[in-house]
Amino acid sequence: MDDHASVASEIEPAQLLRLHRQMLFLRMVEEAIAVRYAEQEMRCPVHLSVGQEAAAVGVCEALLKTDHAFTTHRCHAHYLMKGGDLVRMLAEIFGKADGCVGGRGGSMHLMDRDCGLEASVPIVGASIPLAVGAALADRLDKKDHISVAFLGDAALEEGAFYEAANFASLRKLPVLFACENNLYSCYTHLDQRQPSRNLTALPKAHGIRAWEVDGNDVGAVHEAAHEAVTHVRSGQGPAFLLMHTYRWLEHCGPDNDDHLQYRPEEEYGLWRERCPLVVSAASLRERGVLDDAVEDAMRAEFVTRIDEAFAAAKQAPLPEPAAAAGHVYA
Amino acid sequence: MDDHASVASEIEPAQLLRLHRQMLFLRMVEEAIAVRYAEQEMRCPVHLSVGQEAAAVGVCEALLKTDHAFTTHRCHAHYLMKGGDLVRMLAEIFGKADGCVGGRGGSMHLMDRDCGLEASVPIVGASIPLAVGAALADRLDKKDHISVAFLGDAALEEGAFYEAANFASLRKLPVLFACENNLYSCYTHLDQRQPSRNLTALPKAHGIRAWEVDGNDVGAVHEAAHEAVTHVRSGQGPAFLLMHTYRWLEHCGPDNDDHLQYRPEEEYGLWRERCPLVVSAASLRERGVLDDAVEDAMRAEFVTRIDEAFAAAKQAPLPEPAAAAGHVYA
Amino acid sequence: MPERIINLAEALRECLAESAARDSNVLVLAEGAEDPVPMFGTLRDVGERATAEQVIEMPVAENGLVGVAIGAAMMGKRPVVSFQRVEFALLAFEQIVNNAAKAHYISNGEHKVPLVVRLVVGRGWGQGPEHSQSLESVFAAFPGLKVIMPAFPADGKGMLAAAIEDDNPVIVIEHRWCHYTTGDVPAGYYTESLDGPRRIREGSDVTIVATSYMVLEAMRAADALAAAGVQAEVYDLRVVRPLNLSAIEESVARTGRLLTVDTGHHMFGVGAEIVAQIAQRRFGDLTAPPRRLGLPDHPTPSSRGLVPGFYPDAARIAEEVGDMLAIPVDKVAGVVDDLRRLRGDLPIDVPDPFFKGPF
Amino acid sequence: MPERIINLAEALRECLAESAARDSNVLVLAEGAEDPVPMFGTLRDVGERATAEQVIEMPVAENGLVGVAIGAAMMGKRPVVSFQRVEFALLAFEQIVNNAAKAHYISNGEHKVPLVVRLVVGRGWGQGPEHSQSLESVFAAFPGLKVIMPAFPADGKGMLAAAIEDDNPVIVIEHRWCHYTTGDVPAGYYTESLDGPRRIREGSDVTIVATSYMVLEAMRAADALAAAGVQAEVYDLRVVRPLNLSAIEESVARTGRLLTVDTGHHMFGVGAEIVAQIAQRRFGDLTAPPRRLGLPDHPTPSSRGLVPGFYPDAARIAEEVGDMLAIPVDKVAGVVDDLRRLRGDLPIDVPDPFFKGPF
Ligand SMILES: Cc1ncc(C[n+]2csc(CCOP(=O)(O)OP(=O)(O)O)c2C)c(N)n1
Ligand SMILES: Cc1ncc(C[n+]2csc(CCOP(=O)(O)OP(=O)(O)O)c2C)c(N)n1
Ligand SMILES: [Mg+2]
Ligand SMILES: [Mg+2]
Repeated sequence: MDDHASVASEIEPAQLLRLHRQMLFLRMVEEAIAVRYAEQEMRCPVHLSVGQEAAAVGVCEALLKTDHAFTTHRCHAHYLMKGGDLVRMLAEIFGKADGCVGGRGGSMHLMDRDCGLEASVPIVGASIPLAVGAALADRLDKKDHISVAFLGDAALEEGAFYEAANFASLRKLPVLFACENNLYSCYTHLDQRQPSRNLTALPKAHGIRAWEVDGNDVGAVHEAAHEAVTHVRSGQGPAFLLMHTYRWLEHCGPDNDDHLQYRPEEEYGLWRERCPLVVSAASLRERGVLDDAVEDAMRAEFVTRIDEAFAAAKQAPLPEPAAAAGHVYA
Repeated sequence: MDDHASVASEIEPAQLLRLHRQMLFLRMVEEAIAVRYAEQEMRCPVHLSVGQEAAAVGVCEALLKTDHAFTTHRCHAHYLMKGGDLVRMLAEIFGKADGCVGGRGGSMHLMDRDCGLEASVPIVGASIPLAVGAALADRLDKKDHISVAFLGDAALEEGAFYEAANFASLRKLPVLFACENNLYSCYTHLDQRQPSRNLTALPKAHGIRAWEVDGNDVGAVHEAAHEAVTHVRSGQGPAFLLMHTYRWLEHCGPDNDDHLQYRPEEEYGLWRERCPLVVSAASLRERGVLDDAVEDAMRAEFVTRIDEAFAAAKQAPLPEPAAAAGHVYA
Repeated sequence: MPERIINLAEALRECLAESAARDSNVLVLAEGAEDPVPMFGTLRDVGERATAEQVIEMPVAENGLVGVAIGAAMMGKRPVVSFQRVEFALLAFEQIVNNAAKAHYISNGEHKVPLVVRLVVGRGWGQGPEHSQSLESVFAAFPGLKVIMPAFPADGKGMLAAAIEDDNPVIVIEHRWCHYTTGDVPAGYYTESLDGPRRIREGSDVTIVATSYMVLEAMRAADALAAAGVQAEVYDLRVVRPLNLSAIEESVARTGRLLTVDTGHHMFGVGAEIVAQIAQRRFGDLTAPPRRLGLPDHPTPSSRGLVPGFYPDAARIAEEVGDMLAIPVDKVAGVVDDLRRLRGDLPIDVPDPFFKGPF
Repeated sequence: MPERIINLAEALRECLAESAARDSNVLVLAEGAEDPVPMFGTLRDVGERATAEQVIEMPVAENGLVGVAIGAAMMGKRPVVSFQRVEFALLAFEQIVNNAAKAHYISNGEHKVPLVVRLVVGRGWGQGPEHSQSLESVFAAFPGLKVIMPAFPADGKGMLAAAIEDDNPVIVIEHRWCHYTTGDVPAGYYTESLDGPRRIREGSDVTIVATSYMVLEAMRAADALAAAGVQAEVYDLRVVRPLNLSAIEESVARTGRLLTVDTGHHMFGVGAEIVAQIAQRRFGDLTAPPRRLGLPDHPTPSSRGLVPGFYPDAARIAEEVGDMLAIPVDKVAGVVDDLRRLRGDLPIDVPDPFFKGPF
C-alpha cells in the first residue's frame, strides 16, 4: 500500500512489548505529574500527552539518537522517548537549576542536545521550519541524520508549515513531519478550524509523501514511521506521517476537563476504549508475551523510578536569581 | 469538464472583440508607460503587465463593479479593467495630487473604491487575506458581492495564502483566488522555488474548487473565470483560477531585460508567439469580426486617449508637502 | 448609584458584549472564541448578547486571520481580534504594521481600519520567555496604530469601547494580572476617551509615570513613601500612542523629577520616549536626572528561582525614588521593608492580592 | 598600500564572498540569490568563491525560510539571509524575536544562532510606505539580537564579517543610499569589532550621534557649521544593540549638548534610547536640552511632491545645531543656504552625489 500503513501491524512481539513498556512509562510519568501538580511545586503550564503515547513511542522507535527532533508545547513524551532524562525533565518542570535548561524554560521548552531533542517551542508551528533547517544543515554536511518536526493538527493552519514544507520538498530534505491529530486545538474541534477533507492532501499538494495511521496503535505507528523514516533517510525527500489520536486530559494542566462539555461524551468514550495501552496489551496478551505478572513488574519498576526521579527533582536547588541574566549573548 | 475550462472557447464574437479591445488598450497603456518612463517623470517603481493582459481582462469581465478586488505590485491591468480611471492612474504614477491616492503610493498602491479596486499591496501575499476579509464582511452583510484576490505564482510560497485559503474554505466565503502564473518571481523560475507538481493541488488540498486555463487565451480565461465566479457567487465557496501566462518586460521597470539571460530564449519566444492579442486577433479575424481597419481604428482611438491622459497627468500639480502629514489617523 | 465592584476581565467582557449588541458590525474573533472560558473569560456570553455570527472562531493562523480582520474592517466591520498572548500577534506583525497601520494613509483617507487587537501579557506561573513579553513600545513605533494599556476596570471597559468605536487600528495591551484588578464600574455602555494619561495620585516631590500593571506597583510605592513624608505624583499612562505628555510635562514642572516604570523592557521601552520628550521639552524644570525602571535586558526566565529581581515592584520603585530624592537610607529602608513585609510569604510568581483593589 | 576605492555594496560583496570561501558553514540565502544583480549586486559571484551549495535560493516565504536558517544555524551553519527591504522581514518577525533571539537563552546556552539577517532600507524614487521603513529601534527592543548599521565601505566589510563570525543573531540594516558610499577598503578578509560607535569628527560645541545614512548628512552639516565657527563632534553609532554609549557620554561631558539623528522615525526611535540614557547618566553635563531628529510621525509618501521635509538633511541638522547653540540666525542661515545651494537642482528622490565619498 502506498500511503497507508498496513492494517494489523506485523510487529515482532518482543518489539511490541518494548513499545508497550515505553508507553506505560510515559503514561505513568504524565499521571504522576498530574497527581502531584496540585502540590503547586511544578509552577509552570504543563501540556500532558496522556492518550497520545503511541505517537511519541512509535515515531521515536524509528529514529536514531543522532536524529534531530523539534517539538511543541506538548513535548514531554517526545523528550523522553527521544532519550531525554526523566530527572532533568522533572527538575525543569520544578524550575530547578538541574533542569534540562536550568529552569529557564519550564515544561514548554524541554530540550537536550545529547539525545537530539533540539528544541520545544510553544509558538504553534514555529518549530517546523527549524526542523527543516536542521535537515538542510545535515544534507549540506552529508550526514545521514534526519530531522523530525512533531506537530499538532492546529499547526496545519499556520503558514509556517506550508512555507517549510514547500522548501523541504523542493530540496528533498531529510525531514519527517510527524503530525498528531488529536482533533482539538485547546477546546476547539478541527471542524471549526479547517474544512473537511483528508489532512494528508496538504503535504501531498507540496509533493510530499504521506502516511496515515491509527495513532493509537503503536505497532501501526511504528511501522508507518519506519517506512516514512526509511523514505526520508534514503534521500527521497521529506515525509508526512498523520497519526489520529486523542488527548485525555485538559489542554493545559493536570485535570480532566470534560465537565466543561466541549467534547461529546461518546467521542471521549470511544477514544478511551481505544487507549493505546489497551490496544497493545490486548495484542501482547493474545500473543502470550504479556500477563498480569509482567505488567505488574513493569509498573512496580516504573513507580520506583518515577518516585525517585520526583524526589531528586524536588530536592534539587532552585537556580540563583543572578543566573537569569546569563546566556543572553553567546 | 470539472476543473478545466473547455478547450476552444465558445465565446461570442462580439464579446471576444470587446475583450480584445480591452487587451489592446492595456497593452498600449503599458507600452506608453514603458516608452515614457525614460523621461524620468514617473518616479516610482513600475511592474508592467505586458504579455499578461488576458488574465486581467478575462477575470474582470466576469466581475461586477461592486465586487471587491485586491491585488499586488503588478496592479495596473487589474486597476484599469476593474474600472479604474486612466488619468488618475497615470497621475498617481507621476506622483500628482490628482493621482488615485494623491501621490501617496505610486504605481504599487493603486486603488479606487468607486470601482471596487480596494487595494494594491506590494508585499507578496499580503493582500490575499484582505480579500478573504472583504468576502467575510459581504457574507455577514448578506451582499452578493464577491471578492477577488489577484496573486502571482510566488504568493503560493507565502504562508498567508494558505492561512487565508483555509479560512475561506472553512466558511465557504465568496472569494476567487485569481493566480497568474508567469513562471517567475523577479528573476527566479518557479522550478527553483517550488517542487514540481500541479499548482491547483494546493487550493484543492484545502477543499477549494480550482480551474486551470491557458492564461493567454482571453476567451478561455473568461469562460473559466465566469464558471469560477458563478460558483463563488452562488455561495458554494471559494474558487481558485490558475492562469498560465508570461511577463514580457523586466520584473520591475520599463525595459526588456532578456540580455540578462535569466530566461531561456526559446521560452520567451514561445510565449511571444502565444501573445494574448495575437491569439484573440486570429480568432476574431477568422470569424470575420476583425480586420485591419477595425484594428487601426481602435489603435488610433487609444493613442488619442492615452496621449490625452498622459498630458493631463503630466500637467496635474504635485501635491503640497504639507499633505504628507495628513490621513495618518482617521 | 450603587457600587458595582467587578474586575477588569469582567469589565472588558461587559464592554465586548455591549459593543457587539449595539453594533452588529462589531465582530469578535479569537482562537477559542467559544471556549468554556474564552480569552480568560473576557469573551464569555458575548455571542448571546449579539448574533451568533458576530463571534468568529479563528483557525490558529494569526497572520492570515488578522489580514482577514483588516479586510473586513475596510468593508465597515469592527473586528476585535483577541490573542491570549502578545507573542501570537508577532506572526501577524506585517499585517498589523503595514496593512492595518497604513491603509488609511496609503488610500489617501479612503479606507478606514476600525480594528482592535487585544494582546495579553503573561506573567507568573513560569510562563517563560515566549509567553510574557510586553511589547507596547514595538507597536508604538508605528504611526497609524493606536496603542492603549488599561490597568483598571472602569477605564478598561470605557477605553475598549472607545477603541472599538475608533476608526483606527487600536492595539490593546492587557496585562494578565490586571485582569484581576477590581473597582466600581458603571453598568451599561459608555466610552472613555483615548486622550492620554490619568493622574492617579497627586504629589509634589516626584512624577512617576507607569504603564499597565506597573501602575499598581507605583501606587503602592507611593502610598508607602507617603508614610515617609515623600509625595509622589503617579500617572497611569494609559495611551502609549498617540503619546500625549502634556499633563506629565506640567507635573514635572512642579516636581522637577521624573521616574518611568515600564511593564516591558526598559531598554527601548516606552520610558525611553517619555524621558526623551521630557528631557527635550522640560530640561529646565528637571532638578534631577530622570530615571527609568522596567525589565532588565534579558528574556523572561520561567523558574521562580530566576524571577526575583526581574520585575520592578513597589519596593524597587520606593528605593529608586528615595535615591532620586536623596532621602536618608534608613528612612527609605523602612518603607521598603514594610513593602516587602506586606508581601509576606507569597510566592513570587503569583499576583499579590493587594493590587486587586477595589480601586 | 595602494588605495582601493570601492563602494559599500561592493565591500559587502567582497566580505560575503570571502566569508563564504573561508568557512564552508557560511550559507547565503536570498530571494533571487542568483539573480543577474542579486541583492543590489552584493551577492554577485559569491557562489563562485565558495561552493555552489552555499548559495541558497529562497522561495518567497520569509517566515519559513528565516526559521529554516535558524534551524541550520543551530546545527552550526552560519546563514546570511538577505532581504531587499526591511519590510519583508516583518513576516519573519516572530522567528527572529523568539527563536533567533532567545534560543541561546532558553537552551541554557546550549544552542547558538550565528545568523545574519541583512535588511535594506529603501529610499527615493517613490518607494512608498511599505518599501522604506528603517526599523532598527524595533529590532533593538529585543535582548538576544545584535543590530548594526554600517554606513561606510571599510566599516561595512569588516562589520559584516564580524557579524558572520558572531555566534549571535545579528540584524544588519543597510541603507540603500549607503550602498553607494565609497572609500578605501582593505583587500582580503578582516573583521571590524561590533563594539560601538565611532567618532567621525572631533568638535567641542555639540555631540551629534547619527545612524546609517544620516551620518553622511551629519558630516556634511558639521563641515558647513565649521565654516561658521561651530565645531560639531559627530559619531556614527554603528551598533544599535548592544548599545555602548560610553564614548558618547564622554563627548557630551565635553560638549554639553546632544543631538541624535535617526534614519527611522524619531518617535520611539534609537534617539529616544540615547537621549534617555544620556539624560539619565550625564544630566549634570548637559548645558542644553538634548534634541532628536528623525522621520516625522507618518508613513513615507511616494510622490516627490510629498517628500520635501520628510527626511532630515544637512541643512536641517545645521539649523537645529544653530538653534541649540543660539547662534545668530543670519550666521546659520548662511550655512543652511550654502548647504541647500550645494544640492542644486537635484531631484529630491535621488541620492546627492556628495555623499558618495570617498570617505
Ligand atoms: C502561534 C500561536 N498561536 C496560539 C497559541 C496558543 N496555543 C497553545 S497550544 C494551542 C493548541 C495547538 O493545537 P495543536 O497544534 O493541535 O496541538 P495540541 O495542543 O492538540 O497538542 C494553541 C492554540 C500558541 N501557543 N501559538
Ligand atoms: C513579502 C515580500 N517578499 C519579497 C518581495 C519582493 N518581491 C516583489 S515582487 C516579487 C515577485 C513576486 O512574484 P509573483 O508573485 O509571481 O508576481 P509577479 O511579479 O510574477 O507578477 C518579489 C519577490 C515582496 N515585495 N514582498
Ligand atoms: Mg491538536
Ligand atoms: Mg510570477
